[in-house]
Amino acid sequence: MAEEVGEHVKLIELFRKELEGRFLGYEYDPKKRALKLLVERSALSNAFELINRVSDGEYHFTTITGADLDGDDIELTYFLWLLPQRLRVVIKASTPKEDPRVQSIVNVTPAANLYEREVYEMLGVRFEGHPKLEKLFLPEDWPENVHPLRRD
Amino acid sequence: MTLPSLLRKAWSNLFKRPATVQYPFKQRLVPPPTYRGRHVLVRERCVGCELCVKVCPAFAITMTVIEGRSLPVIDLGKCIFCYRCEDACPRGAIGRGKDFELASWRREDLVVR
Amino acid sequence: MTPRFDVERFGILLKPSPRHADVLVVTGPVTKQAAERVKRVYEQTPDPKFVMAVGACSISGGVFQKCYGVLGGVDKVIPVDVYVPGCPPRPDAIIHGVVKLIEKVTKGG
Amino acid sequence: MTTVNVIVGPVHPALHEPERFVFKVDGEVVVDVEPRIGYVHRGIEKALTERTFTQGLYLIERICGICNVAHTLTAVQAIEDAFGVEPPKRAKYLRTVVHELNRIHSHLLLLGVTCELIGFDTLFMLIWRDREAVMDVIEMVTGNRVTSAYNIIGGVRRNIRDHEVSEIKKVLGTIAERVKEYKKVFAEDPTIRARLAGAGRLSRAKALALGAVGPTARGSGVKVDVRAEEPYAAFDEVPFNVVVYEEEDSWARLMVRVDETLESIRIVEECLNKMPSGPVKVPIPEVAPRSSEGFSVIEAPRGELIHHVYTREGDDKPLRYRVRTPTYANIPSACEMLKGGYIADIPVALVSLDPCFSCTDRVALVDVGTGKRVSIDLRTLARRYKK
Repeated sequence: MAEEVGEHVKLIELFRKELEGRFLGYEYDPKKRALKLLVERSALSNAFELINRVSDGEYHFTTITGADLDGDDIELTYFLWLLPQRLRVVIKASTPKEDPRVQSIVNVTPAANLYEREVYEMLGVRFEGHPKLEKLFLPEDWPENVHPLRRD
Repeated sequence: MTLPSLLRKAWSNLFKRPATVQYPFKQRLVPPPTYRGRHVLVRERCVGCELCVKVCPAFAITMTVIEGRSLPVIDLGKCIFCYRCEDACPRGAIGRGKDFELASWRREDLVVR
Repeated sequence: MTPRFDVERFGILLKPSPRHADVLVVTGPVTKQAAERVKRVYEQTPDPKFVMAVGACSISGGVFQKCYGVLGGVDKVIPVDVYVPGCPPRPDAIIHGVVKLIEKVTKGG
Repeated sequence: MTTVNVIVGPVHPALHEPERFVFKVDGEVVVDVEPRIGYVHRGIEKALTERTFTQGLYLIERICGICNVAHTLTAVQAIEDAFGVEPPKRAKYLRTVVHELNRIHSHLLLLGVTCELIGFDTLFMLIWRDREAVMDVIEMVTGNRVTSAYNIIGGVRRNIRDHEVSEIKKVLGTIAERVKEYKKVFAEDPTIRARLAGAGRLSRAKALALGAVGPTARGSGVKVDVRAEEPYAAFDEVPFNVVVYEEEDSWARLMVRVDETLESIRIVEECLNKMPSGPVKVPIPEVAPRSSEGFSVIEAPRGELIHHVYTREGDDKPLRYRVRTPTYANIPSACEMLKGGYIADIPVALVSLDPCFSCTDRVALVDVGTGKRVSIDLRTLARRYKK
């Protein structure tokens, strides 16, 4: 168990060192072996580069959840599974509803392609640097700028 | 698979019971006792509390006035047979049934009252 | 069609196109996107034609009522001859529906 | 180089589900693939936020008819996570039993469909015959063949009885024997090997980068299985092997499923032997006891499935409900494995994913475009309802 506990501590240390002020906090659930990391939206692609580095590319990208909660922000949650560390990593970032823009991570993680498109479609978050940010699920005649999962 | 073993299989299968069920003309199928089929409503027990209406995930139950009392009516065309209503009913007025042969020519026939 | 439940016993065959078919079987809820297509397929089917709605979804929308993409039951779009409730119906219930349909056909429905 | 666009779908005999792929082909070789999904999208995630937790559970169950147990299991675990309640131990074991029974039937279904697709109808009939026995067991335990409505928040709905336990063991015993026989056929039969080996290649690196899940990843040598990595329900107490094949092709993906069926049978038997006594459900609050979020990841028959739920204190509906289904995660891999292959390999490669596009669009038991073509409808009927 000793070195397993070390893995999440190491990752937190790395995030703290590399992202400095853009790393906002963490939460660790030992029962589920899940590590939640909060980062600024401008640090997302750096965060994924770090993940890439620590796991040597051996990670499984699960999904992105976009959630329009009651506040002024849209919360994005990235789920990852690190194979060598055997660790569930949850990266959270939020973006204001007024100006929903974040960096795309497709160049680091190709698996994120469809999920970013979906979040864009459902919530209108623009992923900057995404190669093809188009509609995925909704019919072709769906009006622009209407995003079904927005609260307004 | 080798030819001899295939032939042996084919030969032995000749004497087995066919897998096809001769429903409905020669054989009736009886679902297990746990099966969720057409509901059985016991009118005497109903107190009209409408709990079943609230829990129904398919909005299939409506309260209708029958013989001067407000009683639940289940639209089988909407019902998804989850039996949530049976769980919710405090008086046991909605019971299990095994009847699954519910097909009908008319939409209006698909009700349990 | 499958080892245990076989409707080919009643002389029913699968056809690759609605133009070769007599009976249309609808098994899902009709979405707004699909409604127009369902109508078109119905028109393509030669007379006499019959429609079976199998399952709560195709009869009324079932659990999908009140979803934004769902129109409701198939009978809002095309006429239905036999309704088979259940979610999903047992295979034998579907066969029972088929038998009902055959009854209707022989009576000149 | 001139390429031709070949459009497959949304209604196509090889797909069984309404999706469209545009293949750019050069001669017989596929150069590029562009998927268009969403033909059966109807906004389940939105609808879920308008229903109470318990009502939503039945809608979640109908996201996918085949792996409905996996969906409800994930949902109840996610909601329990958000609520902060813990189900009793016996319920966890029962959930595992039904979950694995569901996996057995799902894998047998896919193996049968593949056999039919490559023209091996005898094996198709044999496998589906055995599948019926599994369906009967599921019906006996849960009350319905397909949509079992078994898992509820805080436990399971019904207890299991002793005679049911012995019946399950008896049925699974015969099925295990038969599946071993089929395994021999799948492994050695020259027609199956000739048709499947080498078709739809997906390298390990690509599988990782594109986020492949489930048997698709394990057929490419990626050892990911949520049951082993993040044990849920009773998997932390039931030992089993993670099946991995290194061949990276359609055949490997099928073999993963054959072996997993055997593993699942063992898991069910183990669970039944170890079944602890006690209650099967705990009372849960009607409304969310706290503002929180919960997520749950499980290994559905088709791969990793995740549900993510936000709750608000005092609200009986979820604030946001997110479902990411396995097939959705496998679409990029599907496109990748078709590239460079022959057009004739498309159906084989696609079916080896066990695609379930209804899941992807988050809708339920929907058939091909709702009654578009009789053939497909009856086939879907056979596939979906005759289970």
